[in-house]
Amino acid sequence: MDKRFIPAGVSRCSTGRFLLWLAPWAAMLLFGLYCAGLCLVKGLNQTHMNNRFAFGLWIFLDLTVIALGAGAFFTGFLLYILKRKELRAVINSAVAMGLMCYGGAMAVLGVDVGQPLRAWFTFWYPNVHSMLTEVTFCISCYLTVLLIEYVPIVLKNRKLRQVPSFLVFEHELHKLVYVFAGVGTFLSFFHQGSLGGLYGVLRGRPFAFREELGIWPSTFFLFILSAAAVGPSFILLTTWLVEKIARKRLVRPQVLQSLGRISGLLLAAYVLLKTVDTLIWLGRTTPRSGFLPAQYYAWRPFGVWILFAEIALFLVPMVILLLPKLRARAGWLVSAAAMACCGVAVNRFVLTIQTLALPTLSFDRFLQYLPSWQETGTFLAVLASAVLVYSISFRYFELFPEEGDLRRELLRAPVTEPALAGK
Amino acid sequence: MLPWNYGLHWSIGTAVFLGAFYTVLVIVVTTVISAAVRSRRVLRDGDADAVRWNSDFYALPARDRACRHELTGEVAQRECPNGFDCRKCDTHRMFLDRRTASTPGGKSYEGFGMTFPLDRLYHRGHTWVRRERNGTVTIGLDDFARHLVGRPDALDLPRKGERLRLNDTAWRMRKRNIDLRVVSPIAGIVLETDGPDGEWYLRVRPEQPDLRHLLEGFEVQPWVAREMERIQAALSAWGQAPEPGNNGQPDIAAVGADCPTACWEAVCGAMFLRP
Amino acid sequence: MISEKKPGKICRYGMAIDIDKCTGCGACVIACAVENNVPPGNEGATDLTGITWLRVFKVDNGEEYPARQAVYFPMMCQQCGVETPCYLVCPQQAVDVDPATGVVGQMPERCLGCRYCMAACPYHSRYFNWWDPKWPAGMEKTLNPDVAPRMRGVVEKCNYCHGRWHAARQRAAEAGLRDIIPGDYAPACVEACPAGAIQFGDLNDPSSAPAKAAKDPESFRLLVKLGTEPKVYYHSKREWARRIGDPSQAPAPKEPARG
Amino acid sequence: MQNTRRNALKFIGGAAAGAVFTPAPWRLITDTALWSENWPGVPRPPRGEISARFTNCSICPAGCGVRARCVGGQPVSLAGVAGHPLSRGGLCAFGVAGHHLPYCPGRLTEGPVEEAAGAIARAAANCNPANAASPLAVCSPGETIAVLDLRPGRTASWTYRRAMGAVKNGLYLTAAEAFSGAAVDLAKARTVVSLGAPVLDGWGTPGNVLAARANFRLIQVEAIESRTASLADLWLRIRPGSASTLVLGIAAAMKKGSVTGAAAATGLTERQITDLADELTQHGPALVLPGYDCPEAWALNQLTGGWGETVVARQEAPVPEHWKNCAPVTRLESAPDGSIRTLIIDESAPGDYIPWNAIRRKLVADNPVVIAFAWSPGGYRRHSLFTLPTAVFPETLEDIPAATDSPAAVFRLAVPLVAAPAGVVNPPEFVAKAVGIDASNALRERADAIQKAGRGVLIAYADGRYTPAGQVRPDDFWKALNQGACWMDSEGRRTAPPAADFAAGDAPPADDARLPLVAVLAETAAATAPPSPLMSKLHRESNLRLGRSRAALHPGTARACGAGDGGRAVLETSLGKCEIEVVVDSSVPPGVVQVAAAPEVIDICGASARARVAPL
Amino acid sequence: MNFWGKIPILAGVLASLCVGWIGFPRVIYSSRPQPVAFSHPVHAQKAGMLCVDCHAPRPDGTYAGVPPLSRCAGCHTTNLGPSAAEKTFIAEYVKPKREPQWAVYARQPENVWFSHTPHIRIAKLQCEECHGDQASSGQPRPYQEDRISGYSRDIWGYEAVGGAVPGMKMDDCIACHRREGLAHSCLDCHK
Repeated sequence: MDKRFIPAGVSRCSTGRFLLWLAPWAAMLLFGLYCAGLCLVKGLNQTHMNNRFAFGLWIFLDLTVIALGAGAFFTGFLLYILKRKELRAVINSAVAMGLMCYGGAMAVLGVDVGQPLRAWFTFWYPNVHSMLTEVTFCISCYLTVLLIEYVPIVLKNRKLRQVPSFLVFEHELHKLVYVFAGVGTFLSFFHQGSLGGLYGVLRGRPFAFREELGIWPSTFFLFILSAAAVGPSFILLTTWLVEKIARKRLVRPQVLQSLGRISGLLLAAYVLLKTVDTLIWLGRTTPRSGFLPAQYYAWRPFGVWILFAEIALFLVPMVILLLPKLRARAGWLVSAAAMACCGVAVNRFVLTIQTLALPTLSFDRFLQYLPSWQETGTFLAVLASAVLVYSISFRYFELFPEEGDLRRELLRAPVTEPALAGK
Repeated sequence: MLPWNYGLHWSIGTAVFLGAFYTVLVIVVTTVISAAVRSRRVLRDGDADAVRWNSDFYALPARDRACRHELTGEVAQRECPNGFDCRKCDTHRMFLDRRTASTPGGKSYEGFGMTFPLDRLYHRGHTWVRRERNGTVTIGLDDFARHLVGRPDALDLPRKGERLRLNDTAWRMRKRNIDLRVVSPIAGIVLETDGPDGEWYLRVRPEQPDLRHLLEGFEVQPWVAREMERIQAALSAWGQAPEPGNNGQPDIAAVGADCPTACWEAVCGAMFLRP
Repeated sequence: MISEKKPGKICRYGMAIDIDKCTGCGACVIACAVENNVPPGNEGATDLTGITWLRVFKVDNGEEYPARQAVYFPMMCQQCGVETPCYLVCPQQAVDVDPATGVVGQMPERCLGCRYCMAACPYHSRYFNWWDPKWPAGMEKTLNPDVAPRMRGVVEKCNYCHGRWHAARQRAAEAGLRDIIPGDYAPACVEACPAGAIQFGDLNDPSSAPAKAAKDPESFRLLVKLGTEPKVYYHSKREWARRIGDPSQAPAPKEPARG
Repeated sequence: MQNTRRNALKFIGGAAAGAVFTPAPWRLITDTALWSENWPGVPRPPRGEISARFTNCSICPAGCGVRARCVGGQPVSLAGVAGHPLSRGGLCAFGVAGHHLPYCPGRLTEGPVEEAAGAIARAAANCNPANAASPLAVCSPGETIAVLDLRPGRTASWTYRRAMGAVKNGLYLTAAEAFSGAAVDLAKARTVVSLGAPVLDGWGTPGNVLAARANFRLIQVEAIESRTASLADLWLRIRPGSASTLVLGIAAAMKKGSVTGAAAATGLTERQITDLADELTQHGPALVLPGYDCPEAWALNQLTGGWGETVVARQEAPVPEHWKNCAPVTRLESAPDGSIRTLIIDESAPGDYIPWNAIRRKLVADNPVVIAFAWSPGGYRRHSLFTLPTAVFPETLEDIPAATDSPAAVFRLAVPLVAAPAGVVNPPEFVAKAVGIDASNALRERADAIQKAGRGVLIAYADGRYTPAGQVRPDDFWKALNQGACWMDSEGRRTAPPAADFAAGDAPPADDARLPLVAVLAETAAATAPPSPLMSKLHRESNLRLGRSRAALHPGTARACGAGDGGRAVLETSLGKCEIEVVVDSSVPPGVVQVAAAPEVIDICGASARARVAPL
Repeated sequence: MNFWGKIPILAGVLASLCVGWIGFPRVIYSSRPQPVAFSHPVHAQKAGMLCVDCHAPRPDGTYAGVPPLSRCAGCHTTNLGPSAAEKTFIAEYVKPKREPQWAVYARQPENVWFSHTPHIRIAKLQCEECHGDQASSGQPRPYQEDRISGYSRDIWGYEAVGGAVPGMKMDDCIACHRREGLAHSCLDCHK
């Protein structure tokens, strides 16, 4: 029935099956909206955050999701600025992903603040010294850019493009897309950075505090790098996932491999700098502020293991992604990408949750925190809406421009080996 | 955010920060606006269809964009970069110069149970153009299309005096409740319209006499052959295969008659260069 | 800071707290809550979600009986003087440091409730309104008109009883003075402490108790190594109690102290 | 159709564009933000004339001087009166929030006034031989009508004594310590040995204690790490409930007798006990303060030589002569068991809370009539037939007897700062009226008597002026008292109170397998009356104090009981059980359950008792 | 797009301009009359009274508020004039001793700490400088309140009430305090 909307040259499952797939996610979304409603109407007492755990699940996941969403800006950057043509195959999907991630993060922030009605104060009375101001400005700008970048994808829809004005506007907008890629890159660099700065500047939290290079703490640059490094991995991972779920070949294996390679190179750089930073922090920054590094890891469950886990989760994928032999194997490639994503998650977790859990006053105590079901539900809403929007985009828009060609090739000479089998 | 806002005191930080913010804002807004302005201009100049054909053409699978000289075997493999408008194509001119006087392969080409008279020029969209004496041309559907579609249930022909654009919609045909758009082989003014029963569909005064972009003579045979490959590919995509006709060769009419609508629509789309 | 020329005296208000005198009776905590219209804890409020601008921590020396001893630490906003963490991180200027008094002020009506300042504060002396402020029926009559009640979803903190500062300024103006009369202004906790353990004064005035404390070798400030120049000086003759205030010498806390 | 839709869209687009150039959208954004400043639920503090008024706090017997900051007559904050001779500007946490008491949730405002009045009148009449023939004669010989006064020494106490005096078989009962006439003089003491008295935690007059603190060495003998114990110069940790034994031990040590038994019973070394004895005798003047569970410790002061020095007889403030023929002061213990038919308990001015079983023992077995005067539902209401609502500080007009640490007699009034709700009764007047005496003017009569006696000085809080009582006219004297003042007796020559004897106190609770733990009361200061709701700052929003119906356990003990921090549990003793919330605290000695004193807890624990804790 | 095509757009713009500039300001404020038709000029000229006769500051310089009924009743025991307003005032307020519920135009939001003392004692400001020339306001204008924020219209400042008052918006206070170099922090004036 909705055939007219489905891009030509590709095959999609029946409408019924599609709706069946959407149903559970829609249910999850409704539940999540209910939770968010509770938090907005009854107040944040619905969460398990408290005066010590001022930030909880939401901020942690926002940081993670935005780090992963960096795939959007970085792929755009590689394609339109560095002219890595092969990435054209995933750019649309990347943009969609970015939109989900950033949109979700912003939505959750709207619930997270105690007085959403005053959100605009940040724009009206900005304190330009605050990292949060930088974050707010950049993210909201970048979200707009992403929306604009998403418009052509929508207008390209088979039915919509029959309206001449849509068709032409899409055409003209697409000609200028490199501008948005450029602006997006600029913005992303800054807000990824300032998200890192968010914690790096906390002089009162020696565990997170880092010395400044220029006007920004080192975490500023580390966050940019880690986000850029993990973004491609995330695109790789999601593309592979979509291929598995949709049981289709969407991109040529080379594309994923080149994503993996880029990710690997950047990871290498990141691991190097992160190590240097950590050593400086342990050796100089912390002692100066009167804290012994040992006492950070004296508390269960946050032993030193978490530090090593973080390192491993960056180091291992780096190695895999840098070795062409391993990279060529789908299993290795994907699991490496997954590991890298986990690595960035752990990194963000350490910086948010562990920072807040550790006591500063010597007679204060270590704290534990578990999110309430309202908190969890609210985040599930973000997840669900992302899946919903992405599924719909995947069905009706050309998220993977090469899908059609691949399909014809397959039809001509049916390939039997799995989608990612390398050459 | 604005200089007169309470509590805003100027410092280098403020200047840089807000400066950057407003620059970004300006860039984004101007880009969007300029895109809008340009598309308005395009629409005003009525180049929308050119744009459409352009994006359509590039949306076509690579094999469907094969150059006519690839079909004839003059070149091994070449994709057409000009949307099948050979008039602006230097390569085409080059090949023409190379050619010995175009040898018409007889009065007409018979194959696959179809007839392609060679007194006329063919467009990749399965329309033909025939020069008439009074400087006008007539446009019709070729045998391939006629077999594939059969007799249309309804027709939507342009009105007299309407302007046709190259590769734009020439007319629409309705069959099996599906709307088929026929690509116009040339640009010109519609003088007369006829229908499936007549010999031609449209009589047109062409805008320019140059019809070099259309297939002619011995190019027709390899083209038809390629079309047969394409239709088979398209069919097999739907798990169909053209059953052989009386002469043992695939029978297009049969396809038109009895393959399922969805498949048939897809095939028509492919054959009429409408992805 | 908004204006360049600043007529009148520039003060740096601070406190000197003798924890040897403090018996942990909690009068200061209650007086603070009464003065500043802090509502009683909502049912469900805990020591992590309640609002106590001033909070007294019991800290023991970690020894066992008979060597066991304890001191009480009254903890209010330490009014950091430089690199004030909360002030630097607030995205919309809801926090400011008054150059005329050195008091770190919080503007609930400007506050977005992002709680970044709470994450930034090393003393955990900022509190978020997790609930709507509620008083038992009739008790609203006892609210202090010099302090505006806060609404749900904003951060609040000790501001050295700013209502009293306003009142003192008015009394000065009554006498035609711009600067408040010395000694006419003291926060509620200072007034309430039955042991006289908390003293208040201007650090710029060498004769004031905090200024003296700043020179006293037995005085110390909490987490001073963070470099935020807190303005609250604690005093104890007991060496172990002094060490508590300076984590760089203290071993990692053995067990959660009751606070 | 197509066209109209187009136009509609154009119109909307135009409207949207135009709206940007009107104030409407911007104003709406601003207004919603402003609305969040005073949306429903944010109260507006009432404004009005700001004034200062003075009174005395009657929440506990300390009776500290209070300066109230009032807005339009309504007190909004309380503070101590600087330069007050006794409280010295001090005010405890409970006093600072005293003005909240009238608004405590669950505060009583109505009760069966007529029924109660009838009951008292009937009982009084029946116990009166004059109309023994009355058909209502329910009062068999030996049965009595009694008033139990939780805070003796007040003018109200005199009214009760007069009322009971007017009734045959009328009894006036107090729960006061053995030596009601005795007061301590901390200023004189160099060594203070407290047997569990919360010296630094609300005992006596806090301001006075803290002022004297620097001058004496404090030795706290206590089973638990109370606030006083942890701040004392020396803390001797004894077995729960073994204080009385220790008293005898110390006495023995002073007489160079054997302390072996005492050492065994208390868990101290013999050396510690003898050292303690030496401290008392050598570093005098010494003062021994009895705790909640060993009143007999007073007697030790006779051996230390503090008797008459640090412990002195305090003569009471003068009373009108015609009051003197009244019922004698009887201690509850000495009243015969099963003898009281009608009992009137006045807990409007909270004092010590007596475990209910100690009272019940004295009542007749078959349906006795118990009438309680209370402002809060927490106390004896659970056990009484009628409960009558009373005013509470700062609504009341009453006098506050001198505190333990005031060697001189004092007379000061808690004057009403806010109007009491309609329907509350004034207990002494109510009782007096029921038995047919007029006591409506008692306070004034007492004031006049004091002024007539001409002793002592009158200290006005407003200006801190001291005026000899003799030089003030009666009306001014009364007026001054009502505006916040304190009459203080001139220190006469120091006299020793009547000798006290070592009543062997109750032995430490015997071991009991079923009840493995020992329950010890903590937070005994102002335990009986519910405090201001703001107290949640001290026990719920911080862990400074042990909240009501909470019990602290050592981590080990808690584990043994299977109770977790913050979990609900049942505290059970031989006398009953009550529900508590468990607080795990390493400062509690193992094997001890430290319970915040509250009526329902005291009822089942007394001072200390064997107990068990079972999680719910 | 030809001219006729533009018509709907222009109509839309025009419509929202009208709504936004004319309709909205009327809707956003709720308006209620003062309880008594009090006339400053009558008291000033006929009775020859001075501002301070009724609006006397307390000894400490703080503003004593709108005078209580007792102050009015001092003169208005019986009808002093023929006016209907006079009659109703006597009948409805003076006789039953009912305090008129005056609505105070200058009532600031709760979070503002304002004291007249420094402004009178030190800055030596005249009433008119902030409150405008009330003395010549024949009929008290109705009290207008923002429906959403619940704040008096006057504190929206000069433009809001068409010059009736010089302005009591935060910006107005700040402007003066800046001139005087007295603006240090938010808590100067906020509580």
